[in-house]
Amino acid sequence: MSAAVDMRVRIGALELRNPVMTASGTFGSGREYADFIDLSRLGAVVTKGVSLEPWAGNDSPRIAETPSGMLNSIGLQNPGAEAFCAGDLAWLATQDVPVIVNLVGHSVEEYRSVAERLDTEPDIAAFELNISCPNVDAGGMAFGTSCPAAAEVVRAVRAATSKTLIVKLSPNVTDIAEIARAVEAEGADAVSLINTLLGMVIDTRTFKPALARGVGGLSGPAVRPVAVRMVWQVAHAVGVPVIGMGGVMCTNDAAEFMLAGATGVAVGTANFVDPAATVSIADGLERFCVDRGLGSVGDLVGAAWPERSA
Amino acid sequence: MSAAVDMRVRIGALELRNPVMTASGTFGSGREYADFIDLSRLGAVVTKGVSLEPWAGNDSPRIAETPSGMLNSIGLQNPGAEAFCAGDLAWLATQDVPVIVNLVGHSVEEYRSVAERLDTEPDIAAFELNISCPNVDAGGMAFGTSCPAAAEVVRAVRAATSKTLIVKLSPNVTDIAEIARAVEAEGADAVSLINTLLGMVIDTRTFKPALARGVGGLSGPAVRPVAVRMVWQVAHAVGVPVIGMGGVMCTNDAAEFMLAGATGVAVGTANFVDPAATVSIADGLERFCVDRGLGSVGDLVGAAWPERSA
Amino acid sequence: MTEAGHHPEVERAGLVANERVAEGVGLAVFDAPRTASAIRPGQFVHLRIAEGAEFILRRPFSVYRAPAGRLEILYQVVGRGTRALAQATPGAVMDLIGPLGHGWLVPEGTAHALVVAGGLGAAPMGMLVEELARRGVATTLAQGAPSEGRLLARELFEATCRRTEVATDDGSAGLCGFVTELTDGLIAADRPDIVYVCGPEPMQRIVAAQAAAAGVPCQVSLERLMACGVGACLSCVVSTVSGRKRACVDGPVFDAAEVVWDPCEDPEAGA
Amino acid sequence: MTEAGHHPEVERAGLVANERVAEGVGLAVFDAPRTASAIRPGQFVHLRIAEGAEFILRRPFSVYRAPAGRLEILYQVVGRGTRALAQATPGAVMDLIGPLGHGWLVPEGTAHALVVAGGLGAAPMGMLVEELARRGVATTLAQGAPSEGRLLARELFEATCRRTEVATDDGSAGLCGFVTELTDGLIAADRPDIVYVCGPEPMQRIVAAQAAAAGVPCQVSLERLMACGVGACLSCVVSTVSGRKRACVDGPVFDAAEVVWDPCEDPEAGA
Ligand SMILES: Cc1cc2nc3c(=O)[nH]c(=O)nc-3n(C[C@H](O)[C@H](O)[C@H](O)COP(=O)(O)OP(=O)(O)OC[C@H]3O[C@@H](n4cnc5c(N)ncnc54)[C@H](O)[C@@H]3O)c2cc1C
Ligand SMILES: Cc1cc2nc3c(=O)[nH]c(=O)nc-3n(C[C@H](O)[C@H](O)[C@H](O)COP(=O)(O)OP(=O)(O)OC[C@H]3O[C@@H](n4cnc5c(N)ncnc54)[C@H](O)[C@@H]3O)c2cc1C
Ligand SMILES: Cc1cc2nc3c(=O)[nH]c(=O)nc-3n(C[C@H](O)[C@H](O)[C@H](O)COP(=O)(O)O)c2cc1C
Ligand SMILES: Cc1cc2nc3c(=O)[nH]c(=O)nc-3n(C[C@H](O)[C@H](O)[C@H](O)COP(=O)(O)O)c2cc1C
Ligand code: FES
Ligand code: FES
Repeated sequence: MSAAVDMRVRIGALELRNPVMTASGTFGSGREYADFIDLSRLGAVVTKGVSLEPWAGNDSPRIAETPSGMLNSIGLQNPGAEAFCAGDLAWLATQDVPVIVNLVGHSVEEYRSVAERLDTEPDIAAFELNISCPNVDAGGMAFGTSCPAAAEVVRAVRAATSKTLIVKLSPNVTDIAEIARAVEAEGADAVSLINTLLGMVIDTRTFKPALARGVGGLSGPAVRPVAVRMVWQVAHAVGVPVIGMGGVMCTNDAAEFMLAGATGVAVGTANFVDPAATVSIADGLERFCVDRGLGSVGDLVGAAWPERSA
Repeated sequence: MSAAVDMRVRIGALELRNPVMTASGTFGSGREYADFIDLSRLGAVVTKGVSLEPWAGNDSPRIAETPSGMLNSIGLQNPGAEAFCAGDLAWLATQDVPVIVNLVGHSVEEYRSVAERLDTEPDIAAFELNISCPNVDAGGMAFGTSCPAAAEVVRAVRAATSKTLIVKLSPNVTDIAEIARAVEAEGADAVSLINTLLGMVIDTRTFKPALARGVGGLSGPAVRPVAVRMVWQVAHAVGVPVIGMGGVMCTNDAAEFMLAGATGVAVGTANFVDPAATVSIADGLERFCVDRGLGSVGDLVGAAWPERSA
Repeated sequence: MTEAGHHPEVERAGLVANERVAEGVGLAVFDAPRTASAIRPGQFVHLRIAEGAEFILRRPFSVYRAPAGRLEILYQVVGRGTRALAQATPGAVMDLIGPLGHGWLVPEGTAHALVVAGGLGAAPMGMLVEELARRGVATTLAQGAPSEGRLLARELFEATCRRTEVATDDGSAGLCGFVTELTDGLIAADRPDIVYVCGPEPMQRIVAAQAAAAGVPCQVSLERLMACGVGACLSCVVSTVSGRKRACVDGPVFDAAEVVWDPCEDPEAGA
Repeated sequence: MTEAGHHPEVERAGLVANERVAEGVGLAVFDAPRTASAIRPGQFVHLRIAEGAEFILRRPFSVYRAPAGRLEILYQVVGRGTRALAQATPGAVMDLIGPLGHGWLVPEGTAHALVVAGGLGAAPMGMLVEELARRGVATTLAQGAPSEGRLLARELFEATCRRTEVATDDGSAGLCGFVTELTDGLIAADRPDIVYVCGPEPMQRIVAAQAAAAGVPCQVSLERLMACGVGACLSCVVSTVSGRKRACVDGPVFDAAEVVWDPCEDPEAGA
């Protein structure tokens, strides 16, 4: 492959080797996938959600397969910030890849505290503030579906850290651009989207919801058209970089998000299908640019906007 | 098949032979499908959107295939109320099936006028007020995404007709239950959902959106988990019957919506795959009940709710 | 020739042969007696290439020939569906809806026709040239393709047409250039009673303009993305002087004089 | 026996045989030398039955036997994926991730083992009974199924186990009743050093309680819905006395004494 393509992209203060990241919650700490890929080939590893205290998550069953997608209701199970630092983070620090930690809380105070606790960790390159998890009763999506609530939690976390702050948005809203503008105004350095769409499957044999929790989050190729549309809208609405995700399975899908206006892309459900999906996509994007004579992967960003091609 | 199952369901003043209807815009006036099925086997035919004056719809391309779904941006092309009455409605009147007319407008006044104009037509059994079309710039979804706007248009149309009034809701909202309650409060006799999810596909060869209009509405099995979740939420929130749709392809899918709380189901995209889908599903639902020893298809409605099975 | 008025039905069609006939082009032969006996030149079938969530939409294909209860489809591999079709092996069963659409019309008294096919535009011309031959119409064929190997249906055209002229982009056969460089002269020299055109839309538009300038009636077969194929969904509209019409039932064959080619000239565009 | 510590990899596996062995049960044999040489009893593979959007998730299957570079999978047809697997013909290539999970442990000094298999619970017992036989462990097998024809792997069990007892729901072979009616007596009479159980979860729970009452160590193999199969997604958790663990990497085999069977007794339930 030609070395002529500049694959680097910038998200806040962070320069990534390439635009391809892992989607939070689908890649563990990366350790689980190190048997399959070289993590240093990734733009960044985004960890699963980390809370101040340990969270047990939801009851099983936690997943269901759907047409071209899946539902999950993991519920942000994680061992808490201390155990995360001692375990996953310590291991990640030995790898040559930027670490972005996904932050979760039940209240503004919990979000602030976990950011404050982790702010001192030098091995963390950036935070992704998750105000969009549909799988918890308190916190999570509740903060991502109203402008004042989103603004409040971003303000609190912004005050607690000087690291690059990405805010992860929920698609379960009437106007995602409005939420994006609200978090940008509070100092978010980037936004990422989409988190999962709230969905449900009912088992027609048992007459019960397939997930123990009833509802769960829909991900995978089924949601891609919704995600691409939202990335397009948000990228038009804000000045900060957008990280696009939702059903990226292959190189073309990643390119589609970048053409819509995303500076980076994250790969989630695809990891379950192909553990090497992230690296294949990073390689594929480079070839995609070579084939089209583009000198930089950044040339793709927003290239489908009529005002750009005109 | 045993005649023992009572397949009738009630939507406002309307008693349907069975719960299976056609989804607006996917079945023409029914005439196009009369080569394939006996329309009198359906619960009802729901027509495409009808406006007071003729609408030309959007430019081509108007559709795109997506993983387990499709996007459309037809844009409510229709010949207007007068031509509709002289053409499609006159033909439908000769068929033994209730006719539900989907109403569209660019403004409250246009909605009111078309309802008023068609209210005098004896061959129309009910109206489905479409405040959720994502494919028009003025009107359409704009009315379905805010409670005050939804309430206003329902109030105006309610005053213009005494026919059964179904209001079709948009899934592109933060809280669909809130909109459902607002339209119920204004006198809607039933609600139907979901209309399509706003989506976009970008062609990575041309670097342009696949649809001439850019965005379009996502339908088909991909959206079913979102639709089932919303039907569940709305059926818990209102007292009026709910008509569920979004990705119903087979009997099990229809049953899933009824278990979630829908009294009727509509079949859209599936007609394109199998022109006889509606009738197969109606037959299948009867067998589904027989196999489970249910005396009435109504026994399925909301049967997955924990409070019902407890 | 008028439309036969046969109602479309869903037919389970067994694939009996499927062979590559040119680079990226296959000929699939289906056993589908009901559709084969009813279909008229220029009509099409809506094929369900695979079941399951992979392909929500059917794919429309013209019928190239329909001999003895069989349907021959000449197809170009362009995407997922046609790739799957190319991989299907005899014995596979697919369902199709047909016959669909409004095909070529041969007005009473037609003595001389010009048939113009660009690339895969040869596909809907098979049944047409057979019909013209049967009716004793003297037919001239003008065909274009990127190269000699991509000129489809040569045998049939040579057997049925009085005269055939070809143009290739690379000059490997006939004129080195576009087929539209042949048609102008043929219309002027032969003065056909009618011109039939299928191929890329810009090419159809040019030939239509040539015919119009010469005052010769012209029919074109237009492709649109289609969901239902039966007139119900309005996916497939073509702008015409009398409003937007459905390619699946009002077409795919249109009178060229009716078509509004330029989207900017469509009075309803951007509405 | 300890885990071999082999890293899982993605392997392209060719299907070499696929036969029905009982009503609704098939035996698929894959050529997968890398995984076959590394896999240990009780481990599993995560199989991609078909490509494309139809199957977003892989399907986990225990390996029944792994002779000579091949993987034998005993599977029951229960849904879309296993239906597609049953229809696959030799020559098909599927990719699988393996070896995965934490399998059966045979403690040093084990002289006598009781293996309990209910229905498809026979699948992960194939490699186990072979390993026990190789190590000279005297093995008793207790097996249950709905009827005689559904008792799987009889030949292997009879060839490798010192004693085999069966129970069928319809009495067509052995005891008419549940296998749990056999195991209580077998644990009491034989005093095995260890009990291995796989089958429906309620059955595993009863046998585990019987073993616990008799003070005999017991291992169970639990099924959970799995997305990643490699420990990353937390889809597959099992409640244990030391918190929620992942069936795909901490299991599927667990020490029965660790498992919190009753969701109501899970201190973390409903959290
Ligand atoms: C009336 C009619 C007759 C046709 N006859 C023939 C024929 O005889 N031989 C032949 O090779 N092709 C023919 N086509 C074009 C053929 O339908 C498409 O090439 C085919 O659908 C592409 O499918 P795909 O899955 O390989 O492509 P993809 O691009 O993967 O398909 C995605 C979607 O776009 C649609 N699509 C893509 N290209 C076209 C196109 N050019 N026209 C219509 N829909 C398209 C597909 O149907 C599908 O819904 C005809 C089209 C029409 C409308
Ligand atoms: C570690 C492990 C080992 C297994 N070994 C075997 C074996 O050797 N033989 C065998 O027949 N079965 C085994 N199973 C169960 C097997 O994975 C399921 O029967 C199979 O996935 C069903 O797929 P389907 O598409 O036919 O069913 P569907 O119900 O259509 O599948 C829908 C989804 O549910 C999942 N699913 C359904 N049933 C189960 C289940 N019981 N366990 C886990 N996931 C399930 C599927 O993987 C898929 O994601 C094992 C399961 C696990 C976790
Ligand atoms: C099993 C699973 C667990 C997830 N956990 C998290 C999480 O902890 N934090 C978060 O922000 N998003 C989480 N997500 C959402 C993904 O990061 C991503 O936004 C979404 O799945 C869409 O991308 P995809 O379609 O590529 O999977 C999870 C998704 C899945 C499927
Ligand atoms: C081609 C097409 C046209 C549609 N036109 C209309 C319309 O005119 N009025 C309306 O209320 N909904 C319209 N819809 C939405 C459907 O009625 C239905 O709400 C949606 O497609 C979800 O159902 P499905 O997944 O079964 O198709 C249209 C959908 C499609 C696919
Ligand atoms: S394809 Fe549906 S109207 Fe033509
Ligand atoms: S299946 Fe993903 S953690 Fe076990």
